[in-house]
Amino acid sequence: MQKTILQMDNITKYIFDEHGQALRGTTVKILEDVHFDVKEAEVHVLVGENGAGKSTLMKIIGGIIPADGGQMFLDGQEVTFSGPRESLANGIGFIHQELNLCLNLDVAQNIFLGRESQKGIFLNKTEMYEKAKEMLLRLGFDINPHTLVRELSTAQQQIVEIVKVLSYECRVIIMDEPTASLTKSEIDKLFAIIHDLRKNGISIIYISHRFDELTEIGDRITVLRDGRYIGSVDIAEFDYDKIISMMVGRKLTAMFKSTHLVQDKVILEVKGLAIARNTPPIDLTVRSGEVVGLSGLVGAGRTELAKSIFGSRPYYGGQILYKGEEIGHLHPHRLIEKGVIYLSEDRKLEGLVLEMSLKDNVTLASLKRMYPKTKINFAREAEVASESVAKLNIVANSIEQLCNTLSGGNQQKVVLAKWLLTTPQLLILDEPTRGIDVNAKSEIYRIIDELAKQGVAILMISSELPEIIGMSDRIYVMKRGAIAAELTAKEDFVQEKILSYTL
Amino acid sequence: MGNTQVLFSQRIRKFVKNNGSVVIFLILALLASLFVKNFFALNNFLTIIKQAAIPVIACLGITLVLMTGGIDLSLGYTLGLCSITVGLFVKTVGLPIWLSIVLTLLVGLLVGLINGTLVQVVKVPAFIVTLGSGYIIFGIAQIVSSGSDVNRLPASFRAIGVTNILGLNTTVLISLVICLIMYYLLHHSTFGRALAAFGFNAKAARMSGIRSEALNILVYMICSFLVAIAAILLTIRVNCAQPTMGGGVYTFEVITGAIIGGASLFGGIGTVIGSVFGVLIIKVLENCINLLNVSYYTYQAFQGIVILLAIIFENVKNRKL
Amino acid sequence: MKGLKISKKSLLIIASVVALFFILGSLVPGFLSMRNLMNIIRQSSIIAITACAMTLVIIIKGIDLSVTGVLSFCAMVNGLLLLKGWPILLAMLVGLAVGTAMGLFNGLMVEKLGIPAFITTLVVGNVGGGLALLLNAGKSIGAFPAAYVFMGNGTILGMPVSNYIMFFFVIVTSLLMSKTRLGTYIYAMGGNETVVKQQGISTAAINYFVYGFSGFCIAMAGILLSGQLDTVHPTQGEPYQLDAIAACVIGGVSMLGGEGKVYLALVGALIIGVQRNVLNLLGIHPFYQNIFVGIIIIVIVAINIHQKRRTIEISKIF
Amino acid sequence: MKKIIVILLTLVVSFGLFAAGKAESQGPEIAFSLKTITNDAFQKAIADSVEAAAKKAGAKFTLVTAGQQTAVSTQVSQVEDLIAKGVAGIVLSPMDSKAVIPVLKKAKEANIPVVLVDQTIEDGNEDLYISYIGTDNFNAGVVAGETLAEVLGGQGNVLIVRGANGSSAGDQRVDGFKAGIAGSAIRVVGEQPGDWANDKAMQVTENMLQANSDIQGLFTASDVMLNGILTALDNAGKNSVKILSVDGSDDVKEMIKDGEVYGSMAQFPDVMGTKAIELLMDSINGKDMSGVPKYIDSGTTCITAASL
Repeated sequence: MQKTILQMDNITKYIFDEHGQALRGTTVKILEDVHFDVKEAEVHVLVGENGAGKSTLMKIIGGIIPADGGQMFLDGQEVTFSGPRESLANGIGFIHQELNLCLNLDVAQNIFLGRESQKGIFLNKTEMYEKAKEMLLRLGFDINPHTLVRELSTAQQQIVEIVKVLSYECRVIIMDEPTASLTKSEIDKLFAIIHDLRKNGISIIYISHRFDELTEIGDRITVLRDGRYIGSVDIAEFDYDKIISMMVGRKLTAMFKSTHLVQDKVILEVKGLAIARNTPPIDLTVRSGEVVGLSGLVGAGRTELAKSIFGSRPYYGGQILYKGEEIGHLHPHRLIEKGVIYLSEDRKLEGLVLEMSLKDNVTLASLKRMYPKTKINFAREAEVASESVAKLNIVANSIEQLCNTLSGGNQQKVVLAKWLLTTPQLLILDEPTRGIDVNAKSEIYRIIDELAKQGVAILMISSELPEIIGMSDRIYVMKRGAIAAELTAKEDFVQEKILSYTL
Repeated sequence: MGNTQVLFSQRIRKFVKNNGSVVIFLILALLASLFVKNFFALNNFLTIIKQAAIPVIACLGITLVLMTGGIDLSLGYTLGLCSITVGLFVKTVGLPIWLSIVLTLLVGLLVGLINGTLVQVVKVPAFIVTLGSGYIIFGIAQIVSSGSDVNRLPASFRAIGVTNILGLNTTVLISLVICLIMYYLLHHSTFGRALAAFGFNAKAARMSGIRSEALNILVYMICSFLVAIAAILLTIRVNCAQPTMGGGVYTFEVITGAIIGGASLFGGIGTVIGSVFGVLIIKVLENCINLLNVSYYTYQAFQGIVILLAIIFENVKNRKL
Repeated sequence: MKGLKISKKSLLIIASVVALFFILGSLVPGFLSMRNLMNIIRQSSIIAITACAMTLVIIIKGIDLSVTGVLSFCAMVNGLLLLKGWPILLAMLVGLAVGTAMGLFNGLMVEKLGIPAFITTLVVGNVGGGLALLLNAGKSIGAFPAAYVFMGNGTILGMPVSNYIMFFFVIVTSLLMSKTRLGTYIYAMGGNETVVKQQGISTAAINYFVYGFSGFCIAMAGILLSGQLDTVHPTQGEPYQLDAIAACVIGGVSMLGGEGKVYLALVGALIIGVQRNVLNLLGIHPFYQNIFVGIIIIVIVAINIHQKRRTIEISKIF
Repeated sequence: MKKIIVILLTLVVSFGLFAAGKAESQGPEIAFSLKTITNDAFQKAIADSVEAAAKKAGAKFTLVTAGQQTAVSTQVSQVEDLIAKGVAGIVLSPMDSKAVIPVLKKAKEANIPVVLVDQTIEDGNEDLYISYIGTDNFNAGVVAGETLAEVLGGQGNVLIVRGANGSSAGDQRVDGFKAGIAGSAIRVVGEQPGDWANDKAMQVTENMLQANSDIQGLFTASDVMLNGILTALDNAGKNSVKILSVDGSDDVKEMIKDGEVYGSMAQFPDVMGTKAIELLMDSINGKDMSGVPKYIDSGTTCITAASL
């Protein structure tokens, strides 16, 4: 029985801003009473749907964000990390999905950044580069430590990250989907490394969606769901369906009412669209009055697909037909005129102008239509804004309130209001209910259904399976930049099934 | 009753917050009237207005640019170029006045087009583009002038700027009209709204169907266009066209005006009233300096400090927000 | 691999400089005369020293537009103190301190208030310019101690003293950038600020150092210039703002930060020096020179940025 | 990177072209260095006369101008370059009375004769140049002062629009003017720098007029600021103000004819040019210059409507 190195109890974290601080007055919990522990020399795999809270939990361990509740023990001592450096000092290394390297520096410089060995006031380069070289070699990689990291392949960059972390004599290493961007052979190499790391008594927390990998390297599996701890299973009694069911145990609430009817007029038709040079062609159709769900893991290419359709991202071959007319590469303003809109997953960066008032945001996308003579009619504007506020029951002290002072749910409603004002006929919704509370969610569902009823075609991207299942008439599942499956029959709308396609 | 008073005081606070420059101006004017001999005189006020009229036009231009989050360091040199251009056309070449003016305005537009394109399309930082283009424009101006300035311009041409209509000369009136147009554009038209949105969050603005690319270039063109107008009027005012008019000092003065007027360096924020009073503040300061017969250099250093305070103040204010 | 690449880059630049020299030598009367070459390097020393610091500033994605003003002001302070009979070193120290202080102030505005570097430096530069004029009512001062003038104008073993100082600055800065932690951090900050923060390195400290150092170098350049002229003129900094930036840009310092070598900036300074010198020898008007430099800056930066954007887009692909 | 190299090479080539274009040489080369000939009719006049005289003397002529009024260091490096180039002689109009001294020393080492025109340098450096040919600025000021005193009947208020601070010529003229009105009851009620620029001059005039509306006379250090000043006075409805200026450019003659300006202290650029070249050629041809006076007054006369 190995001894436990790291233990976390009742960890709670509210939805937080870029500084890791809980948003004012939010009730949305990303983590709730999560338990998690790591034993010596084990590979502990952490699984869960998108938004289950895996990354957040790791960020807390890594000291990047503080927990709002609960304790963390290291070798039985209670610890709190004020920053990544401190957790590193305590022997916990974090290898992020998006690599944290200075592309303009060379390998050795990156490895030793912040603790370069010195001779007098100067760097002791010879020593640094030799050290770096032998470290790389020890992992069986012959990378010249003088190479600029920019010139390395993603895999090699990852190796550099690993070496960097190892050079801190870490006992626990967090790997957040390390294989996401690796080729098969590179993955094998990585696994080899993981194996002998473990041999040397180093524990690894491994986040992954690829079940085939789990059995290969994992010792234990812990499942998170909706920010809650569901349970841990030894790899010995690993059972695919069991894990899946643990992951998707979310019950379908009654908040979905489908009152709309699919018409057979095709609104959007995507033919053989490649969202990147190295991805297979995608075919997809959305009909009038139809809600089409687009499921898949984060990074499966759902957002890229949406943005390619909305003309804010280049694509590589294929056609995008809107009502039978090619709309590829059109500027958003032309698309909006035609009635195509895209509700971004990132409402702060692409959805709202936070510094402007609710009213201004609501009318922003309709300026041209509302005031063809460019003269703003303020009375009319106020009217329109108030109507939207009423229609979507947005909670705000006045239509003049600045959006950065609204709650997430209301911000999202404002964005929605903005788009509805343009009287769209094709709605592309990217994570329309991310990070907003339950009531707001159900209202947004109501609105979507309402729109579909009016004959609007809706393509809804979502990571929440219940949402997808509850709302959609048809479901596409994306995986690594391609359509992995299309589910048409309602009886196929089962969380386990969908999830298994995404993994 | 008390209620309404509360509202009133709120309204005042709001006004002060949004029109800081107006308040500063009033205070300044009051102090000057009290302590500076000869300041409080209708004539002096008229002089200040006349002196402010032209920079105001340029200042409104730079205000737009600042609202996009950019800057135009070539402004002063564009002024010089347009000045000599109009002078040459009107007197040396002897083109009809209307034509000379049109051509000069086109020169302005062209400069703006080039600056804007480099900023928007090639994505070169605005301060680099305009720093470089400033030197280029200055050089070109000197070359076309071939060393000699054009003075004693035809009366018919000068009439455009110096004719007096009820005590105010046409320059001031033109400037007023431009202020009104800009006020409409910025505060009552979709252009202003789009500009603000673009300045705050270019990405969201683009995604909301604002033609950010065109807008950004257009703004630089409007700026240089206004500068060209300012150049023509200034040329008329001093009755002499010379490439050395304006220059870096002028650019700085105009930017100062805009920033004192509350325009934000980070884009999005900027008002016509603010910028107008920003310039008036500068001109009142200059006026006092001269009335008190103080060395001009005191003021030059002073001006820099004023703008620093303005920036810090604005920044702190936004922090609180 | 990396080493090779860099040397190739610098080789190309240096090669073209050599080419420049020979073509010019053959075409421009008196260009290759010893005295003229001495002139060029002495005149370039001012540009080179400012470019030294400018390189660092640009590497951390900043810019310093305060050259003109700070250069004049610090020289004026130093000059007035000299005329008051202060010992040369002491007067210089004060001048340098003033420059450093103004630089630090820039750093403060950038770090604490997040004000764009180009604005705060522009403003501080203007304040400096104003003060330089104010200090002596716009009049120039001169007739400094011989030793001081020697620093600007004298030669040791045939090379101008200014250039010993210039080389000292360039070498020290190069060492700083390539051989010390601080240097590494400065590059790192230009490359990926978050990583630097995560490593617990204070980006604030880096900002203060870089802008402070910039102020220091500018002051040094100003003092050196007043030594060369045996005069402090309140607007003597005029030509050096553009030249300093041009030197960096020509020397291949990337406006996007993270890249640039000090010694290449020196080469850039020499190219500018040569350009001005030649056009003077040919009696070509300075306006053409400025047009020229202006175009070069814009074009090179544009190309540089264009290439970067392409590579970024490619790396973005799914 | 390659592209940058391409640029550098084009740079090289373009120099080549410049050079090729300029590569012609005959006779001794004489260069004239001054601040700028833009917007300064008087400076231009000097330049033209120097050039004409040089050509007549069969010399090759090069004109170098520093560009901006303020770019003192540019002028210095330009002269350094001329010395390096090995010109036969230099005509210099110093932008700063001190800054050029070191470079003049270098010229002396290189045995390149120098003649100063229009502006001189600090006293005590007479060994650095053959002679200084220029208007006696102080005297010009005095005459202007006396003339104005006479016109105004020995009493009244006057304004002064100076040149740029730090310009010796400008200061001397103003000092002279003050000396000229000394003894009369004329008071100087306002004095501001116009920086040799019309717009600046206009603004300070306007503001000074606000401070004291009761003005009979105005003195400006140069014709180049008259346009601005006249407009300012005109706007203030003060057409009766008697204006005296310095330079006597062609423009001002017009103005005097039209009665807008009372008079201007004419300087004689032609004299400066011809005399300077004459001296230079002499010393180039090995004449002994020790006898030449260190200061040659190119003369001034007061142009008024009467004298035209």
